[in-house]
Formats: sequence, C-alpha cells, structure tokens
Amino acid sequence: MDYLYYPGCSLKSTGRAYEESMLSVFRKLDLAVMELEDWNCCGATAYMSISELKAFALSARNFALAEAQCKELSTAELVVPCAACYLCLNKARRYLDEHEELREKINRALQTANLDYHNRTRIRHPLDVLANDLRPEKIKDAVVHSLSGIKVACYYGCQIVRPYADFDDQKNPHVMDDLARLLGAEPISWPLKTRCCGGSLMGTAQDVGLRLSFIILKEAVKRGCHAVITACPLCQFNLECYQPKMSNLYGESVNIPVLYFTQLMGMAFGISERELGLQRNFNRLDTASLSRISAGGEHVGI
Amino acid sequence: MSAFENKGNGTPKIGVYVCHCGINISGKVDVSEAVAFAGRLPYVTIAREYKFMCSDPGQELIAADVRSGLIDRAVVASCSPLMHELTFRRAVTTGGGNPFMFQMANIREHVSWVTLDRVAGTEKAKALIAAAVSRVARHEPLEPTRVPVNPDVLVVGGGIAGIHASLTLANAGKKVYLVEREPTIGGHMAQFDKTFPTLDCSACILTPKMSAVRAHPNITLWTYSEVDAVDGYVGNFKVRVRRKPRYVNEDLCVGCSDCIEACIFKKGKISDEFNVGLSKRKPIYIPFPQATPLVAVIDAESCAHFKTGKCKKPCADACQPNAINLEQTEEIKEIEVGAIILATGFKTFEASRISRYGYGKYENIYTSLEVERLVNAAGPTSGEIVLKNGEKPEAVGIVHCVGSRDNNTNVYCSRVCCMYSLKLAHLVKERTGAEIYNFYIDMRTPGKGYEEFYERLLREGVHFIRGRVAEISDWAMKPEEEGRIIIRAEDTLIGAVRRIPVDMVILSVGLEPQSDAEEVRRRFNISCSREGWFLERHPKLAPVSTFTDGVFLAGACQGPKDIPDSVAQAGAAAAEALALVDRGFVELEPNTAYVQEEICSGCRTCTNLCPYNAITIKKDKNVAEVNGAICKGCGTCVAACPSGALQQNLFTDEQIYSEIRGVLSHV
Amino acid sequence: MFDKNNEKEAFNPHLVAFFCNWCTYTAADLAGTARMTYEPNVRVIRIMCSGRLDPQFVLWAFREGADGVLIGGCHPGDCHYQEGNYKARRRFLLLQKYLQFMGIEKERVRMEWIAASEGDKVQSVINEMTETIRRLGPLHLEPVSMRQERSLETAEPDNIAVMKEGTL
Amino acid sequence: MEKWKSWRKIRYESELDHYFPDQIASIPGGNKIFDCIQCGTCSGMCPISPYMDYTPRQLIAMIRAGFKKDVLSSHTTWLCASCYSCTVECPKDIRLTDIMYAAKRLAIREGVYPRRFPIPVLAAEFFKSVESHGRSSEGRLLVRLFLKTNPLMMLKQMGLGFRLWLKGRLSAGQESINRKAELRNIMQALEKERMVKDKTDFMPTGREI
Repeated sequence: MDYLYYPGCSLKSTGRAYEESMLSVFRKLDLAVMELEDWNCCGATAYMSISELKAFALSARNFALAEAQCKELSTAELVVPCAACYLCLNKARRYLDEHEELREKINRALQTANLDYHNRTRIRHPLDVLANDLRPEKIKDAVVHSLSGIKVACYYGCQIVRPYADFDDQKNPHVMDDLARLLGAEPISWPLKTRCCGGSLMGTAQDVGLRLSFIILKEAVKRGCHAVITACPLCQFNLECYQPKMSNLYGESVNIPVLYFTQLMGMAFGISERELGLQRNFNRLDTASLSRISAGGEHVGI
Repeated sequence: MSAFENKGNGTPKIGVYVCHCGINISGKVDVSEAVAFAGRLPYVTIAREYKFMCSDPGQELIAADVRSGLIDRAVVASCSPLMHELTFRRAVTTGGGNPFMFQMANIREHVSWVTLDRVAGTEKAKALIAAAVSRVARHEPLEPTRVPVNPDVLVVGGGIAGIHASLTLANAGKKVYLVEREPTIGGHMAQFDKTFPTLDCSACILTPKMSAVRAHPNITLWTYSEVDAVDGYVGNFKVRVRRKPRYVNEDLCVGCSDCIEACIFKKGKISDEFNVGLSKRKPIYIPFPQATPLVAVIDAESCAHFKTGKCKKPCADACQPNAINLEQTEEIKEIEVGAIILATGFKTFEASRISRYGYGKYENIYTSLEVERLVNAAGPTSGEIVLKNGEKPEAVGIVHCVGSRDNNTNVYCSRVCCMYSLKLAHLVKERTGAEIYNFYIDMRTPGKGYEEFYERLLREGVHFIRGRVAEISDWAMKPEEEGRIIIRAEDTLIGAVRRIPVDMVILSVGLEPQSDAEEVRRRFNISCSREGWFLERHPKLAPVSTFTDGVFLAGACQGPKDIPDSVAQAGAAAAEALALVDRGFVELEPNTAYVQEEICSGCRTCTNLCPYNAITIKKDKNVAEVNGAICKGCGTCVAACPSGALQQNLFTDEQIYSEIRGVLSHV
Repeated sequence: MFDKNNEKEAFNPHLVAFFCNWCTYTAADLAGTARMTYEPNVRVIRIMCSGRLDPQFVLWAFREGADGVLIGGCHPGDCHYQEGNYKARRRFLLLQKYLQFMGIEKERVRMEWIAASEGDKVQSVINEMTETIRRLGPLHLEPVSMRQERSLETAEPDNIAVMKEGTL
Repeated sequence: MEKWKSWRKIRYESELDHYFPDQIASIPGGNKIFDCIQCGTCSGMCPISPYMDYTPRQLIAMIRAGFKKDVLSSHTTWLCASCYSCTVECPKDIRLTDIMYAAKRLAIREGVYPRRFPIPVLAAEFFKSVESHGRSSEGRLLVRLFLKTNPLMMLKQMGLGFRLWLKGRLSAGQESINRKAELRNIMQALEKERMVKDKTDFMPTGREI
C-alpha cells in the first residue's frame, strides 16, 4: 500500500465520478491506494466558522486513524482529492504543528478514544502525487489515444494551491497544465485558473454563485477551449450542473463539458466510460467530433 | 606588592560620574543609589551625578576634578563608548590628565533602554560601574599613535553622487581616483529624461558635470574598471583596481563611431544596456552620445572576432587614429589613498517577480525605468510614446509601490517612486494626451516643491486612485475592455472595486541594493543593513561615515534617495573625506600589542597568527617584536600567547580580568 | 519580549558576555536605541575582536561566579580584522570540549555571530541564553569557587599571576 | 421610515468596543491586523468583494476601530468563500480568511449574525449533522437549509436534484461513520477544554444552535 485515500463527503455523492476516475487512473499507473477506515468529515469551511478547535479535532482524528492504519511506515501519505478537504486537513496539520498548546489539547481529547497524533501524516493531492511521485514518461507511456487537438482550460480553483500547498506555484500554478500536455491536449493560458467559482455560495447566495461560475465558463469559452478540467468536486458541480440556469439567466447558452482531470487522463489511457464515471456528467466531451464552441453572447459584468 | 596595585603613579584616585541623560537613564536606573554604590568602591575618591554629562558643564566637572588633583582617572557611566568616549577623554585631557586614564560604563544602550524593571536596571548599572572602576584602576597613561595621511581620495561609482563628490574634492585641490564599472560615467541619472519636480532635462544638467570630471586635472577617471582589493587602514589604504580591456585605446579614440558603422553586424543584435533592452546595439558601441569618456568599447561576449576569430576586423581598418587594439588585456592598477567614498548606487526591482502584474506576460507593460527611455528624445523611439502596435495609448495606468512596502518583496518605502510616477504621469499626458490613472497606497511628496508638483498634477486632470493594484490581466468582462489591459484594484477612498481598462501600464519599481553589494561591503570592510544597504555609522549624527574609519558613503548605496539628496550627501561625504586628508595625520587608538621581552620564550606562536604580519622575531634576543605602526590592535596574538608575554594596550589581561571580576563583584 | 512573570524561575543567573567592538557590541547598542527590552542578566564586556578572547577569560568568569558566558563576534568573512572570529571559533570549540571534560555543561558557553544590524538577534540570543542557564541552574565550582570571599577589597595578589601561567 | 433616516454615519466612542480588536487579534497570527496599511489588495483580489456590504479592507479598519456590532452583523464575513486570495497576496501577511472565521464564530456566539441569511444557517446545519454523524450528507443538508431559509428555493432546485439523483450523484440517505460514540467522546472532551489564547472560539454542542 503506497497511499491512504481520504474521500471526504462530496466524493461519496455529487463527486462520485471523481472518486471512480481517480481510483481507476491510479490503478492504471499502478499506484496502490487504500481508503482510510472510518474517516470522518474534515471539519470543512462551514464547520470552521462555528468552532475552530472542533474543526481541528475532526481533522486530527483522521490523522490519528491514518497513522494507526499504517504503523509500520514512518509517514502516512494521505491522498485527498477534494480541494476543500485538502485545504482543511492541511491547515489543521499546520496549526497542530505550529501551536503546541493546541496539539496537546487535541491529543488529550483524542486519548478518550485511545487515538493520538504524532504529526506523522503527510497530506497529498492527487495532482501532487502524479506530478512529483511519478516520472512524466510513466504517464506518457500510459496514453493509448492522445488527446491532440483538444483545447482544455485547466481550472485549479482556490483551495488546492492556496494558501498552504507547497507542490506548485501558489500564484500561478502549472501542474495540471503539464499533465494535460503529457496527454497531448493543449492547455490554454488564462488568468482565471485560480479564481473562485463561488463554492458553497451556489447553494446559499445563488445569484452570487451563478455569476462567479459563469464568469469562469464564459472566459473559457471565449478562449475557444473544448472542456474545462477541474480538480475539485465542488468546482465541477458548480460549473457543470448550473449551466442551464446560467443560460436562462444571462440569455447566452453556455454548454461546455466540465471534467475531472482524472477523467481526462482516463480517456487518454483508454479506460472505459463507466470506470471513469463519465456517464454521471451532464455533457460529454466527444473527442471524435470536436464542436468548436462559439464565443457569442454579450458580456456580463459582475 | 599586590598585582591589583596600579603601577606608575601611586594609588589610583578614581572619579565616577553617573549621567541621568535626562530621564533616558534615570528612568530605569536609580542614579543616586548607583552613585552611593560607586562611592564605596575601592580607590574611588569622588562619585558625582549629573543631568547631562556630555554637556559642557558636565565635562567641566571631570576636568575640574582632574585639575584640582582630586582624581587622576575617571569613569563615566552614561551612553555607549561608541557615542561619547572621545568627548570624555577630551575632558580628562582638558583637566591635564591622560585621555586613556578613562573608562566608560554603558548604562543607557545596554541597561536603561533594554531593561523593563527598575531594580534589575539599577543592579546591572552598578555591576557595570564596578567593572569600569576596577578596570580603570589598572589603566596606564598612553600616547595616541599618529600616522601620516595620504592626501589622495578614491571614489567608487560614477553616478551623480560619485561625480559630485569627485568634483568637490578635486576643486579643493585633492587628487581623486574615480572608478566606474560601466564604460561610461553618468549612472542612472543619465538614463532619466526629466527630473522632478522642476522638470529640467536630466542630461542637460548632468552632462556638464560629466565633462567637467573628464577635463579636471585632479581627477583620474577609470571607467570599465572595478576595485579588486582594499588593504591598509584609515589614511593609508592600498587599493587594487582592475581595468577591464575595452579593446579601444582611450587616448587615441576620438568617438567618431566610424568603427561602429564598419562593424560586420549590419545592425544591432545585442540588447542595449543603456536603453534597458528596448533597443539593440552592436558588439562595438558607445553607450550614448554624451558618454564620458566618449570612447567606443567592444564587448567580447558578442564580438565575432573573439567568438570565432574569423572576423576581418573592419572596425580596426575604419579607425583612422588606429585606436582599436584587440590584443588589449586586463590591467591592474595599484594606488594608495587616504580616504574612500563609496557611491555604488542601486538597482531597480525586478518587476517579473510579482507575477500578477503580468510584466513580461502581456505587451505594453513597462517598468518606470523603461518608460524613462521611451519618453527620452534620444531614446529608442526618439521620444514617441507608442504601443507595440504603433498606436498612441489612450489610457495609461501607473502602479505605485511595485516591490516596495511589501513583506513578500521589500518592506521599506523606496522613497522616490511617488515623485517619479508623478513626473512620468505629467510627461506621458503631455506627449499623448492619454488619460492617466495613478494607483497609490499613500502619496509621499515630502520635499521642496514636491507637494506643489502633486497639486499641479491634480489640476492637470490626472486620476489618482488610492488602492494597491490587485491584478493586471487581459481578461475582459465588457466590450470596451476587449483587447486592452485591465487593472483591477479597490478604490479605497470610495470602498468599491474598480476595473480600469488601459493600453499601457507603467510599473513604478522600487529601489534595491546592487546585486553585488554584499561582496563590495566585504571588500571595503563595512556593514550592511538588513535590506543590504550600506550601513552608516550613526543614522542621524554620522550619516555618511561607516564603522571603518576613512570609508564614507554617498548616494543611494546607503538607502533609497532622490537626486537632490544624493548630491547633498555626496557633498557631505566629500567634506568628511577632506577633513580627514587635509589634516595630514590621524590619531589611532593606541590599543596595539606589545611584548614583555623577559617573559617571551620566542615560541613564534604569534608570528603566523597576525593577519598583518606585524610580529617579527628579534634575531639577537630570540623574542617577538610588534611593529606598532602595522599592528591594528585586534589582540588575537595576545589571546594566543602561551606565556602571557604579549599584551594589548587598553586591553591587557589584567584589565580584562578585573573587568570580569568587576561585573560579578556583588553577585 | 520575554514575559517576566514566571514565579517558579526564582534563580537569576549571572551571565558575562564578550562582544566584539565592530559587530556585536554595535548590534547591542542598536538593540538599545531600538528599545528592544531583554533579560537583565547579561553583563557585556567589550573587546576589540572576538579573536582577543583568551579561553582563560571564560574560566576566570566561571570562577568569579558566572553561570554562563556568551561570546559574540562578526559573521564569518566579516571580521574587522580579517579572520579573528575564525580563530575565536577554533578556541571556542576546544574550550567547550575542555569544559565538558571538567564536568561543566557545554551549554554554559555560547558563541554567536551577530552583525551590526542585527539588534533583534542580540535580544533573542540573550533571552534564550538566560532561559537555558535558568534551566541548568547555578554553576557550583566548590571548592575552587571563591564565592564566599569574593569582593574587590580582599583581592588576592597572586590570582592573576596564577591565571597567567594557565594552571587554574 | 425612509432609508436615509437609518444612515447615521457618525459613531460615538461610547458605542465602540475597544476590546474587540484584541479579541480578534487573539487568534493565531491575528495580531497582524495591526500591521494593515489599508492598501486594498485584499478587496481587489477578492472575487466576492463586489457583493459585500463592507470590503475586506474596510472590515479590518472597522475591527481595529472597534465597530463590533457592524462587523459581526455584516454579510461580508459570511459571503467569504475562503478562497484565500487575500491571504496569499497581503503585503503584511495578514491571514484575512482566518480573521473572517474568527468574526463568524463571534457572530454566532453573540447571536448577532444576519437572521434568515442562509449561510450561517448552512453552517449550523452542517455543524449539527457532522456533530451527530461524523459526516455530512449533501442531499439532506440542502433540504434542511431550504426548509429553514426559503422553501420556495427548494422547489426551484427540485429539477436539478432529480437529474442528479438519476445520475447517482445525490441520495437522500444519511452518511455516517461507524464509531459515532468515539467521536462524541472526543467532542465532549473538547468542550471541557477551552482555547485559552483564542477568545473567539466557542464550542457549542449540537443542541446549542
């Protein structure tokens, strides 16, 4: 077992395709992963805004479980695909390492469940793993039909690179673009790579959420790409599922596939649609006949 | 006979003077308690306190006590010896005593200013006083060593500061060596178009001074040269200057540029340093028309002759005076000077370090220095401000504080950006009639006529938006934004975020220390501030001196400065240097090492330890001997001497032991 | 800023510091002008160069009742006298060995490179050093220690002579 | 009453809470707010600032001035989607996102957050679900949210919900961990502990909100 895998709540429901595609891609590249047993919520944003301490405790329990689950290893490599979880866990780890008092407090609490945390956990994002633990050739070789001619907009979203990630340039990340290139696809350069999609606002303050997401899709379309690829279940959800709503609201049809980068990789690796959960997406990326997406419609300012 | 008894003039009579320094000291130290304590210490004949010991009446206290024979040595407990040791030594001398029968206890910088608790402060002060007392009891009269001073001065750096300093000294009749790394003097000022706030043409006011340097009989100008090594000490520096080969004989070249015409490169291929890469030059070139000296230079990096050896050397044939000499080699000059002035200047911030400002990513984003060249009539576009597509800009954004006031780059304010941004705003508006948007955090216009200039700009209808620019991108959200550069920032005075489409962006880059400042400061044995600026001896009272006597600072190498300040400081540095070399001699601390021959075993441990080879062995007696003229008083040999035969004046083992005992005396 | 209010730390160690005139002493002055308050336990003795530091000074300081000794010099390569600080470091390492051999914790002597601009470093180093020595507790050199009769009045003539022959 | 009558721009010192700044500053790294030079980079970077009643920069100014009521009852903190662009670009290393959290926590503790504004409600619902099941179930969460804020919204969302369900991306089931008791113990143990340093943290049990 090389990696422990922390799905997080989203990858079990709206983001199932992400889980499915990631696991099958990892299998293809023979990276062994095992799901973290009895994992709990990471203590996400919403939680953090009620009790920081408890949020950290939730993360800490996951770490403790991870460390227990791989005693034999010096560090537990915890792969976290969900951007929000990735950030929360990372943040918790930072704070636990920086603030001894906090660590002791939380450890005392963990004792009640005979758990404890020795900062032996390393939080890894799949992008990080694929970019840094593998030789690029390895991925190149796995490609069976190259995606040449496909223009993709790599959309990192906020929470992967900011503010704690150290595997990529926080201000101008490129790891996903590099991957896309390895698959033969052509990543466009655009300034909105890491601009927020609205996140949970889509559910709570929808008019804001819709616009934020629309801005991103709009720009991707304008720059003439065939698909947006993401590494975050919430981004994928916001950008894909609300396209009809946006189309009505802004009188301009947006209809562009939004895939997980793992799905794109899977397609290049020739993995079956079902294994990649492609059937769960609302609109497919048909690599055979690429419809040039028009940049029509008028501008919408926020 | 006790080792603690003072040799020479009988039992010591010590006077202790504790300074209140207003409340600077008395705030954290119970002065009267300290004085009472001092009074009880051995050999102390009088202990006094006074509000300001450094004041005339304060000094007079000491002088009077010495005069009246009440004391023969003094301890002053006040500020740091680096501040006032000389003052009080002088006081002792005025009273007729020997200046070195004196010791200072630093109870301000090391006690009152760094201690919270008054009791602890008083205790610490008492300990330091006790130490000074038990030390001074072992002081002996000494004579300062006088050494002659070489009257010549070295000025490093040929920017406006270096030029001004050189001229001032030369006019005073001193011989000056001006060493400049580039092929010409002039520095950054030569690149500027106009100067704020008066808007007079930079070249017009600079070039006369440049030619004055060239013409001055007292100035030896070495361009395309660098200082390799510095040796010696105040008054007697030995400097090695390396003159890089320019492959053109300076004395013969008349600057006609026939060679440049003739070069096999039909047109320029190498990015032009003077135009900050906005134009191309040939391998053989003259940096700019008013270059001083007006002598061509060949850069061997790119010259076909040096790269391939296959060039027919048309330049050499074209040159009537036969100035071209491709066999020229590097030349080493050894000079001796009494004082050194460093005026090595600054470098501008590398704008691409802030990725979200898109420098190097989008077209028509320039640094302020580039724009100085653009607006300059002699510049690459001969003064035309045009976009890459040849059109005139309709809107221009000026971004302040690029690489300043930012923990991610430089924390300090670069001091000149606000003003030069205003200047550029004026020039660009004047030439193009474009709408100008200034994005600033705080407008900083302290200086004669500066605020008035700001008002003028306001009246000229330049837009000022208080807010640090967040993002510069080509991401359009409105039709009018298409194909333009969009600047996104909060207008903090309104509290709204604004997107402003422009055609051209000027990044007002901050000032940074030269990239090799670190090596330079080591070469000249001076210190640097945190940011890497050369450190002055005292921020207020010795702004152009350094901790190395005889080395002075001028211009922006000491910190961001505009032209008026650089020139003023250059004048000050020149005056300081003049005061030093004109006197003809310097008095050195007599803290040199000496040998007690009767103890010395001639083991030669010391001889190879001395960094200055000041120690030799007397053949006849087989004992070590210190050359006082060469010894600089570091005391390394003393510490190493196994027999204790070597001692250091003002720092004898005995003195230091008793100081140690003193600080611990009332443990 | 250190917090003074920890009652359990009744022991106030006596620390002697030897600072070189050009870098560390200046830095200490800077700390002063910048009003960076720190623990009051350190007593600074100025020497021209850390190279002047005779290891016996440290031993003498211990013998006179110091609980710790701090040595400050210019950063490597910055020495005002070219390489005095290197020599100091060489002697310092030997001294540390010797002290351990004598049963004195090597933490009681500390050497730091502090440049003229590093006032804040003076502050932190002194605070740390004081903390360390607090933890180690007082240094007892009985019977060698002269604590009981130590004072300037009763100065035994031969001390320094003895010290000089280096037979402590 | 007409809107203008409620625009009282003057603030009396007596109305301000001068303990507030320190309260916020007490979170780890919080004292950086005193380094703020009001440059506005945060607001400029923030993708949501256009919708906020106060821009992030203003929020810091208000915190420092002690405008406690205004800050805690503002929508700004709740609109923050924690994208951290402010934190990354701040020239003075202010972790603004964390400041926002601190303000949110205080708002909930003091019960002054904007009523019927969905975001705090979501937070509360999320908190409860995790508190009792160790995981959140997106389906249920949304349902509860809409019931509490505006049921009409739910009808609007029906269509999407159905399509998601068809795709197997949404279930009405309750996600949960196996060893709930274990988690409960940890949480109760924590409620006994109190963050000494951070005066803005507050640990409600599921019941308290």
